[in-house]
Amino acid sequence: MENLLDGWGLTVATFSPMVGVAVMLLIPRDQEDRHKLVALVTSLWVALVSVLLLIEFDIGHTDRLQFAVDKVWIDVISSHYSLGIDGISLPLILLTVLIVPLCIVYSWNHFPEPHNPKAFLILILVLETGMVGTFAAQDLVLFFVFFELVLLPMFFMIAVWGGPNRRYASLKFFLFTLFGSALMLVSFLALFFLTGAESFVFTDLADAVAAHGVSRTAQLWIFGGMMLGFGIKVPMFPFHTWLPDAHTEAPTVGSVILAAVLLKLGTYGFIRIAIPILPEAAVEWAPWIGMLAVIGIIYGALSCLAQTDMKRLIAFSSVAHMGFVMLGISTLTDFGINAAVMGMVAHGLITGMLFFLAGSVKERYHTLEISRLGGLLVQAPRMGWIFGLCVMASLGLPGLAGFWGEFPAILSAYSPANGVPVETFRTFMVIAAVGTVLAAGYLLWLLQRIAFGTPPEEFADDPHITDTSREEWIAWAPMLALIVAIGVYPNLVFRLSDGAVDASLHECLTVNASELTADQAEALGCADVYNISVGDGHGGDADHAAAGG
Amino acid sequence: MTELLTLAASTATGLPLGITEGGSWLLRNAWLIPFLPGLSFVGILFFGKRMPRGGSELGVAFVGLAFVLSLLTAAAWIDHRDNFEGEEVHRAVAVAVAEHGGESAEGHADEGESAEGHVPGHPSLGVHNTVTWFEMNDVAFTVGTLVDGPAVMMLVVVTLVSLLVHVYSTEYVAGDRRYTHFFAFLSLFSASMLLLVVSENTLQLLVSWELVGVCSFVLIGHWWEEKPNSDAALKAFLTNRVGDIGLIIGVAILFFTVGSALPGQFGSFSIAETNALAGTGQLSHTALVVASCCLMAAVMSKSGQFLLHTWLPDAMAGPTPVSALIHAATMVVAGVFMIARMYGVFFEGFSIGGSSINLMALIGGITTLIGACLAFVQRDIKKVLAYSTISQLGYMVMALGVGAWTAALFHLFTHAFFKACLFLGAGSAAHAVHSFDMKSDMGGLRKVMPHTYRTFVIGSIALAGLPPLAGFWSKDEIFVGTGGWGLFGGTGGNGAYTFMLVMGVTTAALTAAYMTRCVYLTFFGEFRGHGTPHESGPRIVVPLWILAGLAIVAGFGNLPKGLPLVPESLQERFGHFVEPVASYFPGISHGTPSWSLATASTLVVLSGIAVAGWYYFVKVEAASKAAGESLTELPDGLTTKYPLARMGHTFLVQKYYLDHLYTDVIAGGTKGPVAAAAYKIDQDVIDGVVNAAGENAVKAGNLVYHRFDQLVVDGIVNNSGRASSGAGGELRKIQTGKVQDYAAILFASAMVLAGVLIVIV
Amino acid sequence: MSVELLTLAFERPPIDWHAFAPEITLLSVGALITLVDIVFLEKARPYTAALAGLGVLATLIPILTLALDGADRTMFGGAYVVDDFALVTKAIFLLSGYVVILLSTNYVAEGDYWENEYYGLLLASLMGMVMMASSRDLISIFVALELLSIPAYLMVAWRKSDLRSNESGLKYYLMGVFASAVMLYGMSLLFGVAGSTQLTHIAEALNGAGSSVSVITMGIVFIVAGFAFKVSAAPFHTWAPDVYVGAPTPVTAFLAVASKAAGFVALLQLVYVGFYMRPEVFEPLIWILAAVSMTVGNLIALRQTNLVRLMAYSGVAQTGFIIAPLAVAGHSGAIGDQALSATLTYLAVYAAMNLGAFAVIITLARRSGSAEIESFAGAFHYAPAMTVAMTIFFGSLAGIPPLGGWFAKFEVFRVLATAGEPWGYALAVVAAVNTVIALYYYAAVLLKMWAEDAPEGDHLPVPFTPSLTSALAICGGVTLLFGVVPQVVARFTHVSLLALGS
Amino acid sequence: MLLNQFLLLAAALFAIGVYGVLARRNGVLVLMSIELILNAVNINLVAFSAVRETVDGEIFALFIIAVAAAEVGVGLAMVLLLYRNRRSIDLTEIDLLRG
Repeated sequence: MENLLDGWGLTVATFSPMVGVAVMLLIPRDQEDRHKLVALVTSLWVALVSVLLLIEFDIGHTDRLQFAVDKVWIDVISSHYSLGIDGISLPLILLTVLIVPLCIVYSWNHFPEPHNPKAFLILILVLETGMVGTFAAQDLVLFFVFFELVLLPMFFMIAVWGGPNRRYASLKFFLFTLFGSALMLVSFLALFFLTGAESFVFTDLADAVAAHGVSRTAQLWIFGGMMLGFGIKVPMFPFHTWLPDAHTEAPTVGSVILAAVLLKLGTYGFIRIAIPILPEAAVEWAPWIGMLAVIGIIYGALSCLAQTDMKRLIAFSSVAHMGFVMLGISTLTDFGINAAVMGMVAHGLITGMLFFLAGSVKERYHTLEISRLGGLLVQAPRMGWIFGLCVMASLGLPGLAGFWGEFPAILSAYSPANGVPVETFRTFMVIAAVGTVLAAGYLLWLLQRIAFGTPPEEFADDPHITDTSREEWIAWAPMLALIVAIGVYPNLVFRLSDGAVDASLHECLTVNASELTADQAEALGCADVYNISVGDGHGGDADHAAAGG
Repeated sequence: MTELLTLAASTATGLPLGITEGGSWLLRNAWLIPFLPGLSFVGILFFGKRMPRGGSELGVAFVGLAFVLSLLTAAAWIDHRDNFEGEEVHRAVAVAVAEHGGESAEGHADEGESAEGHVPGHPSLGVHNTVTWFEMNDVAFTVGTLVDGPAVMMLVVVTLVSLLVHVYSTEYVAGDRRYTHFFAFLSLFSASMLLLVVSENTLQLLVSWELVGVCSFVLIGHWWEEKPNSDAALKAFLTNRVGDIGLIIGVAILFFTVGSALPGQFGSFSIAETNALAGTGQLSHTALVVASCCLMAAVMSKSGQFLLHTWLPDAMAGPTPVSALIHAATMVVAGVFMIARMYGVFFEGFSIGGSSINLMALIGGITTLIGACLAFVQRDIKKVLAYSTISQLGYMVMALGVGAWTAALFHLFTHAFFKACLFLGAGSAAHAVHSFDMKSDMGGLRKVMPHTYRTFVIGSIALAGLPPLAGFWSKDEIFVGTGGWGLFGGTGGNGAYTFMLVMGVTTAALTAAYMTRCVYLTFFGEFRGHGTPHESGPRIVVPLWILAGLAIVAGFGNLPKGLPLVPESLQERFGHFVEPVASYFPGISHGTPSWSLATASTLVVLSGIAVAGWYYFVKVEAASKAAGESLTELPDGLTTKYPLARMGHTFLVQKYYLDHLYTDVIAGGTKGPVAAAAYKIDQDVIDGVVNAAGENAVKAGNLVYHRFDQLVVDGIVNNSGRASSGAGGELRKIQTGKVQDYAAILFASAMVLAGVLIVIV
Repeated sequence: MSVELLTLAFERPPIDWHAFAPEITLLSVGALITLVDIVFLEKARPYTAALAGLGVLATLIPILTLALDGADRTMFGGAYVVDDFALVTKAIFLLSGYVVILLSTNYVAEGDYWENEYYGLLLASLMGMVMMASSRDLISIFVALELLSIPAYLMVAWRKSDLRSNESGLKYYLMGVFASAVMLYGMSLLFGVAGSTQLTHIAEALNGAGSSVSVITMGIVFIVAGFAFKVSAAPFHTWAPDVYVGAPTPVTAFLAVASKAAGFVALLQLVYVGFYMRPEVFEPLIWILAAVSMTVGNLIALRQTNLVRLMAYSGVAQTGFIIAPLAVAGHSGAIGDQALSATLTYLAVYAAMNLGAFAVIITLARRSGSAEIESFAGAFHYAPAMTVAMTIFFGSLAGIPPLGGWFAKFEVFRVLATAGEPWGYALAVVAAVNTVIALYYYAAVLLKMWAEDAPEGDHLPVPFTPSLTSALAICGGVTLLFGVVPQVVARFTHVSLLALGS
Repeated sequence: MLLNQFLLLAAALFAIGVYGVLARRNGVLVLMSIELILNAVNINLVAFSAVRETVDGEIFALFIIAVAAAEVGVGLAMVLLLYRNRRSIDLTEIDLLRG
């Protein structure tokens, strides 16, 4: 088993959905039950493979690439078919393979208009391949291909099964993302050629950057390009405007996948590619990323307060939450990036759940207009409480998953990595902390208006408004359980991510400047951006003093 | 002696933390106490609806068990405090120790003196027990228990009040549609509160801090069908969140500041380490000041201190048992407890012990006065008690601010009993009359509700602070602790905070007066409501009596040193067992009790009672008789709610009664315009600020969203799209369809390109 | 010198029959079709299409044998060369030609016009292309160009009684002739500088000549302009939309793919073999053409309502992408090689995806009789397979992985970035921005097909025909294959012209 | 050699031809103008060929003459076709296709 997993595990996990797609293509469109079954079995099979991977995963060496495959793929451009997972990818892959079957279960009996389960499920499975592949890819070109692979299915999911304004929304989503990735591609290529790396494999590139020393200016430009590409996907302010539209119009399952997994592709890109390969540029960009992150936090929250549509509100809350993730990343510390990984998983579960709930509310009330809703707790008490729990999780209540993404991110901003301006980040910390209040504000306000009070007259005796159905329970229970489990025992994620995050950060970023002797500093040979003075220890002391003050 | 030991230890084996990993089983396994109600929460959640009594039996049983365990733990602690001899935990610290050596020696000189009373060799080590929660960057984040005096005291108080409230609630909320939920969240609250109390590190503290907040949110909004209730719940949660900004930032600052003093670790949440390092002066003073201010913000919100207190009266929208448990006895004192827990930080950060007035003492002082004034003008009995709670919490914070640590915690201890007693009594009365409005729906209840009446009066006297009831002793200790009493023998202590003493004593008078008013309005006169009220059942009355009993006797727990007729072994027992004498606790000095101060404060209280009593029991009673109905104030008195509208009338009245009501000038004056104005400020300005902040946030949100997001950010994108499309439209016009135009373009392009290239090449 | 040349001219040059086998096969089939037409008249009608198709496939056989043989064959003193480049491009032409025949079968059979002429003309035009791939001499390039163009003029005007077809034929003809006249003028200037029509000699002359810089520049610009017309690069693209719409749709596909590819091939040969030593002239020229083509093509395409017309403008934009690598080709030999293979890769992928898109348009337009975008609305509901196919082709044209187009675009970006020159990066950024603009109209069409309901709720299924289906299958398969395993295409397009040129 | 004169002649012819193509409305005249351009090319080629003492230019010119004949044949056919369908060969009138 182990050997088989070692060589084929990731490939199987990545491409099994395509096998499912192939089977479904052969089944006529009107045999809906068979389609559902094939899709579910496929996604469960992928989940099973992933769980086996988790079991075989060497927890002691999360920093090491495991189940790695490395074959030449496109010889002319030195691109490899290189897959592998470490502690950063694994939680995200698990999140993905969890969400997909749940989405399939959730839509079991109510596919959005215009129905057509065959096409809908095929798109979901294609998406799964893209998402898993992105998290597993270890080669820049391969990563790019998978990164883009998710575009079309999501585009059509929104465009065909979406709400009334779906054409505009889907197109916007598509254009934004492609714009980012086009520039991102240029950056990738520039990186490859300026470094003269052997191949597009991440480690080769990182080594090449370290060895050949790409000029600072070039690094900055390349990082900027990647930032644009990943930042749009995240989405970072001011590239976020596609998100509310896409979420609002997307069918429930689309929103869930979009929120739970797709947004993570961007942040994952930062953690996996931009920062490890270009640490020096990262240091110089960090304050800007941090600034956009906190602007996103406040801005997203303020926008939430102005919303009248439940789904749109949740969508804007994603902007704020991903701001926390980005803040964690921008500190360039082990702590901050761990927080980001946790934030990604937590946001995936929580916002995914919130979108599920919004979908179920929509299905019962046929509207998401907040002012028309109310008294959910009276008419569907279980759903109301689940909603309450998710809201609490989303606003970062300790004991639930959201807290572990938010609090460590704020914490890490107090003491960012070497070379990152400390005072600036402390300001960010305070702003981000204010953001938590706003988050509580809009979320509780939402809870109050949706769940509390008495049902409005138009829905008071509506027989359609029933409590949580069986499919909903099946789809939600695992997510709720995980929200609580991770909240109580965050080590579930941290244990996986910590080693890998630590290994992904450049030594000069993480070394404690105040404890460094002159010799050690010299031996490290850090560039000036890290602000580690070589020769005398005073620079470090000054920094330390600043940290103390 | 201790001083030498400390110094030697810090150079040889690192910094002593004042904690031990040993101790009796009970002390090491205090996690069981929060665990039990936690279990009950899960149990009620999943099985409550299917149980005969809707899950309440689970709650009562588990909390009862926790109470028993707490008592046993307390017993174990009493033994441990004096008899434990075990190894103390030391922590290696950064090289910077030597530089600050001198300072720390000074700091400990005080401690040495003050700690002389304790027997050397019994270092009163806190019992520390942790497990790793998660690990990051080679730093283990732990969760665990730190059991010492304050923790044990809180365990007992919380479990006891919680148990009584559980029992009380089985009758009070009987028949409620969410009976099961109510008990589930009571249990969850108890668990969270107990977790907070035993927290070993600030992260755990933060977690439980938020958890009690959310329980409070759920319970305040228990009857969420009515909007005011959910509004109150939201307000409570949001106000607390504002304070939590401070907590988060403060904790973060401390985390890294401590980390900078610990080699090979970038941070630490450990409370013992933080305090110990702060106490030895190894942490940057600036960082401590900032951290203290930030944490103070959290205290202000959680413990209803002035500026962020407005949520607490609104929180009375919740069921009365909840108000008693959460908003009087336990959760609201979390802030006070947090200061007590992190005293090393605050002591250094606010330089407590000098005589300069610090932020904490000032906020406490202001709060205590403001709260007391506001309590005068309430019609709602629970709001009277709520403002009273604010005022009493102000006492505690003020006490901590002046260095009277033990007094503050002792007051916390006694206050928990008499205030819970009062709340539950109020609940009992309200249960009978189905209203909380003293003026329109109460009055004369002493005849029909004798038990409630008696316990309420006992609680009131304890609150007012008449000897020998509990409130007197703890209040007196606070006065002593201010060190501001210079007459007939000084009181010493950590400094001379005369200003705080004045504030405290003024409040004592006000407290006595408003409680007299409250008692009169509720229990005297004639019944003004509807229906026939009758005494509540045993499940309400028994807890009332237990609490009343405690309100009488609790004060004896800490009889002042040197009190005649009392054996020395019974003096200052509370202080002895509760106040830590360990490296994680700063060396504080205690004031000397003074007969003159005690006498003076008693007189002040009596005069407060007398003035209010005379007004109500004499004047109002007489006016009622004259009017033939039960009045709540003099028909032409000063207690008009809108002084401006009746200014002329009031002016006349004042003049007319000036000779009769000579003391009313003070009492009535305060009660009338000042209090009304204060209330107005409270409602309009401070609350207004909070509400306006909320509204403005929404407005800002609207602005940002509609003006900026939709127009500018989105606009840029859409407009660039539109511009592209427009450009496309313009370019399209080239395509005339005429072949010769095309040929012209072709040729012209070729010529232009050739020309340009010829020039540049 | 002239005496020697004259004596040489009278000797029969040695002819490598193997090298000429593809041309000969194609010529024979063309002749055969004409013969069959003359002899059997109407009776031959059902068979001509099959015959033409088989003939094209048969032509691939000698190409295969030549490829296996592997040796470069140079004839007529270097005027006609069969090397890897020639073989690969010939294969691209022939395969595109074959797909066009598949596309034409039903269209032509259902028209009221004489069928056999059509295939004869098609094969003649293909013949010109195949020749073009081997031409390394101004004369042979000119002759090949005319051989492929003149039949194409006629094919465009093939629907004789249709005014639009007439109009587009005339326009194409006039523009084509005018462009080639201008090009010839440029050629004459270069001939004047070099004294020889052979590209290799011209290259040597250009390398040395210092005096007549402006003449050289003008010559190069005029020649490039002539071929820029052929490949419909802006601002020489104006004919394309009108002609595309007016011509029979299969012919449009042919023009958009095969004829355009031939223009590129000629351009590549000229640049690599002839002008390579003059990067200061051709690089900025190509840069401008590429940038303008992408931008103008995409911007105008945004406003189109007719799908074929949209395809024309999209073709203009794609042209910009295809020639973009040439803008840095002169940077160094290595970059030059990479630019060549990038362009060829793009060409191969472009042929597959563009023909595929036309196949879908032809199929769906058979149902509605219109190529207006509106008439494609709701196709997903009555022709899901077609819609998916269209998604694959348009997605590929937009460059979305894992469809073939991504690798083509990737190669372009790669070359532009590799050069490490500021203008290379600048063009890459222009290209990146244009990718997004292009996406807009591709996506808009797809949205129309997927997300809207059919006009008047008409959900009748689309009639399938075997030839169209197989054309779709070929194009779709190739597009996907190139995207998932780009190595396949990269393997073939990794050729060099420079070994000969310098 | 009188190369420059020939080149100038060719350039003049080229310019006249271009003018004709762009300015004449009659399709046939446009065709004639194109022939002018081609002849300009031929003059160039022959002149250069003479100067360079090679025959390549002459051969090229012969090819051009031959191909031009074919071209004109096709062109006249098209103009004829157009005339048949529209009764006009005014190029400025054929703009059915545009945009």
